[in-house]
Amino acid sequence: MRIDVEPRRARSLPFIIAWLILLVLAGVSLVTAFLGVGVWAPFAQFGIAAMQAAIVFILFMRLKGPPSLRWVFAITGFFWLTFLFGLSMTDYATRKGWPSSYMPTRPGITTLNDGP
Amino acid sequence: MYSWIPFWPDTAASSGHAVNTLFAAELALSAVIMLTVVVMMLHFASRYRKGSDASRADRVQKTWHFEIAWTAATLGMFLILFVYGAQIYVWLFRAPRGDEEVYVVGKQWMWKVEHPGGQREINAMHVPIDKTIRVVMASEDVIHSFFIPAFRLKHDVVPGTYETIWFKADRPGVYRLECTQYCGLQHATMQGKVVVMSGPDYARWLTTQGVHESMAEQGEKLFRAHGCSGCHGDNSTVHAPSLNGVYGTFVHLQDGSVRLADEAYLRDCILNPRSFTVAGYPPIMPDFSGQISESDLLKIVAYIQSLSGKQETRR
Amino acid sequence: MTVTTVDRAALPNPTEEPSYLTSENTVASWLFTRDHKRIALMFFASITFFFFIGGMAATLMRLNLATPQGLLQPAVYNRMFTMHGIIMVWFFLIPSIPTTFGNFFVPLMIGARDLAFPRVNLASWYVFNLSGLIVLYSLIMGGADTGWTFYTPLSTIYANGYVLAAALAVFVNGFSSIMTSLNFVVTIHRLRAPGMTWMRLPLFVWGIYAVSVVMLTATPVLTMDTLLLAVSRFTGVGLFDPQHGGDPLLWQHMFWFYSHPAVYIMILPAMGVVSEIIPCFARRPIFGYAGMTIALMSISILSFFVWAHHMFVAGISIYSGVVFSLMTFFVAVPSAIKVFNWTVSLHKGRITFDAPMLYALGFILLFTLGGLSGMMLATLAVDVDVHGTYFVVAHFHYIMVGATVSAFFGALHYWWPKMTGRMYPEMWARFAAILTYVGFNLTFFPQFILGYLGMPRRSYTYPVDWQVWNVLSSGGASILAVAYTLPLLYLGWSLFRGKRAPINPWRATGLEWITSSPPPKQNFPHTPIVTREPYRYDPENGTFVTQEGTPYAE
Amino acid sequence: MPNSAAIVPEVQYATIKQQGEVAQLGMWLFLVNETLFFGALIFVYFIYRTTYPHEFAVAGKDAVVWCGTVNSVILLTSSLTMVFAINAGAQDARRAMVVWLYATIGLGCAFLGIKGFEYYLDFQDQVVPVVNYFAKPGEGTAGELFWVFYWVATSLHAIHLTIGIGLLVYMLWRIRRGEITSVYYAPLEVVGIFWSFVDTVWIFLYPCIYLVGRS
Repeated sequence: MRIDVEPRRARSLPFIIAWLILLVLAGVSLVTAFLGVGVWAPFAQFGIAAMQAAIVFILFMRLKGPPSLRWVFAITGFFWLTFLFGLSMTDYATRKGWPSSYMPTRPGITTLNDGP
Repeated sequence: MYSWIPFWPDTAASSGHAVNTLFAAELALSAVIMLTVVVMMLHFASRYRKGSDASRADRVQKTWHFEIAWTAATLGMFLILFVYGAQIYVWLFRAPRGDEEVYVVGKQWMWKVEHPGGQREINAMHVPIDKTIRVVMASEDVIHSFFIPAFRLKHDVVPGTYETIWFKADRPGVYRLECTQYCGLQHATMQGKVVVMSGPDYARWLTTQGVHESMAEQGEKLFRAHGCSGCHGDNSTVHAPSLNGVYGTFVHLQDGSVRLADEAYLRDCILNPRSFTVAGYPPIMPDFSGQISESDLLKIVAYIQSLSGKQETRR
Repeated sequence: MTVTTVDRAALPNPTEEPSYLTSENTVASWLFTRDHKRIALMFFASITFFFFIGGMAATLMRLNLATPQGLLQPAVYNRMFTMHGIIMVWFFLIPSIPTTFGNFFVPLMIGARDLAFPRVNLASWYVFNLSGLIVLYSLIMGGADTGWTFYTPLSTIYANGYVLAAALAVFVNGFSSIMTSLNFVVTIHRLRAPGMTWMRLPLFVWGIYAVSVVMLTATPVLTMDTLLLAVSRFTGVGLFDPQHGGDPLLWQHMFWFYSHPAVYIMILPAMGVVSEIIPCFARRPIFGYAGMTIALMSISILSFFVWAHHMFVAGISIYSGVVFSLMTFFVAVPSAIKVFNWTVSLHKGRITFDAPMLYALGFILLFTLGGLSGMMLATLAVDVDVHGTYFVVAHFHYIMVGATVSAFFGALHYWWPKMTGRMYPEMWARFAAILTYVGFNLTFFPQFILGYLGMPRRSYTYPVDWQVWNVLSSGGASILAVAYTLPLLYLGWSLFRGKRAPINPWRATGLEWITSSPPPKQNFPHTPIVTREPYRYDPENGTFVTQEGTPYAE
Repeated sequence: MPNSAAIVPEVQYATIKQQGEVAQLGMWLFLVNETLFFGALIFVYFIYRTTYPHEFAVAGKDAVVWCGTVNSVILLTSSLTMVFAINAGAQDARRAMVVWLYATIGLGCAFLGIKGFEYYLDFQDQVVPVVNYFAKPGEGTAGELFWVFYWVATSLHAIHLTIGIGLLVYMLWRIRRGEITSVYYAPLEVVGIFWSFVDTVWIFLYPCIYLVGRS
């Protein structure tokens, strides 16, 4: 099916289908929370959230179609967030004294090394 | 080594000498670069001033050769500096076991220093020469920064955790001790002195401080008073991990992670035990956050350390 | 600069159309204007006001530090340096060049009639002044006492001053930055005149573009950070308080995620200004135009990779320190390229030393010195030593005041004829430029020495053996104060008595110089068509070609 | 079309088409900023959740999951009605456009209503930090961090949604004045982009708040 998001030519059906997919995804996300899949549940839930966001961005916010500059702008925010998350992880993942039990401290990282 | 230079601060520790050399190298490099820029600019400015009749023909057109050469040269120099600086940094901030330990608590607006033997000082720190001193620091309120200019050594003291640094002083004398992180009204007066003494002098100084209980002994009393010994004591029937010999070993936690039992870990365990449940033990320990002051905590930690026998006997 | 031959560029203005200054004269026509030029002037008034407020705080501080005993109460001193930092950073340096010269000249330089969203532009000014009122409230009530960095838990729990108001001012100020930068990015993308390709943009426009990208992506993180700070302080929840499980370093991470790029927010437009002035007064094309644009854009992205170099000793993991140190050296490379290019841009020129050029040359020297000290601070082990001392204070003043404010004054003199239609008195201006340079170095070079000796920053007192350096610094500051006040006087004078400015007094190539001085309300009588890259000066034959392609003899 | 004088482009634009396109670009650029704004909040959440997974699991159980889920459905639906409104406007179906806009406003208000009710339930559950808070066993001091995040995030989202509703009302007003027609409907598109973005924010907040510690 060709999806046209340009408002003058857009038909309703693709949007309704997208909306249904969004609702189903929300349901799946809800279910994962009660399944008891442990540490993987957040990954599933945020993965689903990302998919939902992609659908909303591309169809409902009409990212599809020209001008391509909108793609650049749409991605920039998320791209910059990876700087914030990624580079601060160099600290949080390895800082001693920060109770970071979620990310196991490897034995190699010690404070009691035997001197210079 | 650099004492002949005016405006050069005292240097009195191994860390200071390491940083000195690096700083001098950077100073020389900076001078060369600055001079290059100044000479180029002055030369061009006078030679090609409006009134001069120097030839303006054949301006440099191909820019990429110059730019790539210049970029590569700076990048190469920067990488050398980076490696050099990072090496010393890692060396400075990974504290070895140390011959002596000193405990420092920063609070608005003073440095409280406590020696393992129980000797206490305020805004002063006496240390022996040529010994590796391990400094364990805590803050009772805001962020402070522990700075000894003559040792070129500084570390912030963040509340909520222990920071550990070390030094090895090599020249007797009295040096400045400062706080370099703005910590409130009297930040400027949160200063003191570091007294580096010869071994015998230091021993004599320790004895003149009056008879004190050692930190570990004080810690043992607190250990009982807060009821820790009820579960962690030798005769306890409660299923709690024994603390004998735990300091400096690796502890396996319930969630599968492995932690080194250093001072910061012991502190976290006391204050927030649920996050550090040891594998195979029930999570029954109450948390003590907000109930024990930083200096008391240090004493309890010192006591637990003393149980491991890896530290020298106190006093 | 003397004009040897008479041509159209040197003729007085064609008088058919009233200028943007005189087209309407009511107060409402200013307060509700949508003209980017008027908004630029209104911003200019606002930031000049804050510059002098911040400057007064600095004066009090240097007065206090002239003697070890000091003059002010400790509490007053602490509040003064805090307010000096907050006002100078957010109310002068960050908005300075973009909101005034950016607002005024970006549309002119790209051949547009206005910015893309004029109402948003005006709103930005109002929001800026609202935040200014809040910061003035905080100042008048007694000021905040946390340092401009608002480190937690000092700022959330322990400080007594009007921290909430100051944080709120920073929060609101962020919206102004965002609105201004958003406008620039869209305008530069979409409203360029025919023929104005990216590689024909003047470097000032590139600088403003780069800075807008940084502002747009860094500011929201600070906005959220200050919001959380305000929530913590107002309600007492411990988001950054270790007693409640919070992490004080998280505040610092987010703060510096903004505030390190903020340093580039201050310096990038200044680089753009200098890249305009140098080719114009050296009468030759800029050396390595493409390299300059690449350097600007790479700085604007790399600036986000280096923030934790403010935290090397703050208790972050040492691995993190090593990573951020490496990144910091990378970001220094494009800056080094730029210094090299500016200097070589003097080669085989036909150089005149008018005031803008003096400011620009001063910029290069101060920026180089500031940059070299930055290289030392990027080196981990040296940072361990000098972090938190006056060495750092001297370093960032070299960049932020030495370089940026020099460029600001350079831009002010360079574009003054276009903005007001009047020439400034050249001799006074040269004198002020040289005085700035002397006063600045006298103020801040001793602080490098003080810092290496170990004087901690933000201290109201110091041991007596450091007094020599502090007196030198205070003495320099008084010279600097004169040098910064002088332009206010003679520029004010020139508004009424100055010589009428010709269309193109500097005989420069940009589009802003093809319209009358001051420009008409809609900038250009006709939409310009660009056929040339900028800076087509020819020192060999003494000619130049504007971006429209019109050749002129000197 | 009525009142065609209203759709002359502003001086800086060559055509009305360009003006519309630039307006949309401006909104997208504003969303860069919004993404980072909410992203920074989620960053704080991420740091604390990875640090205190158990405490967050205990604290998160008190979030009213049915409210969150119903609100998710409402917001996703409102994005759809918003798209229908724009499509109708572009295809010269003015009446449908107005109806769909009212539907969108209605859904937005429904969201806010449920949110308000949820706040009431939260107050009953004693999960309002500082004001009315009871720390359950096992959540330590970090449980409060979760709830601070909850209140900051949901109230910021609600503010954004309220602004969105305000913009929609403004659009209705402009439609009445005949400024938005099938010739020039860019303002409506701009508002639509904003509206769907607020929806997207909720998509990410939902797992952060309601799906913690359920199993």
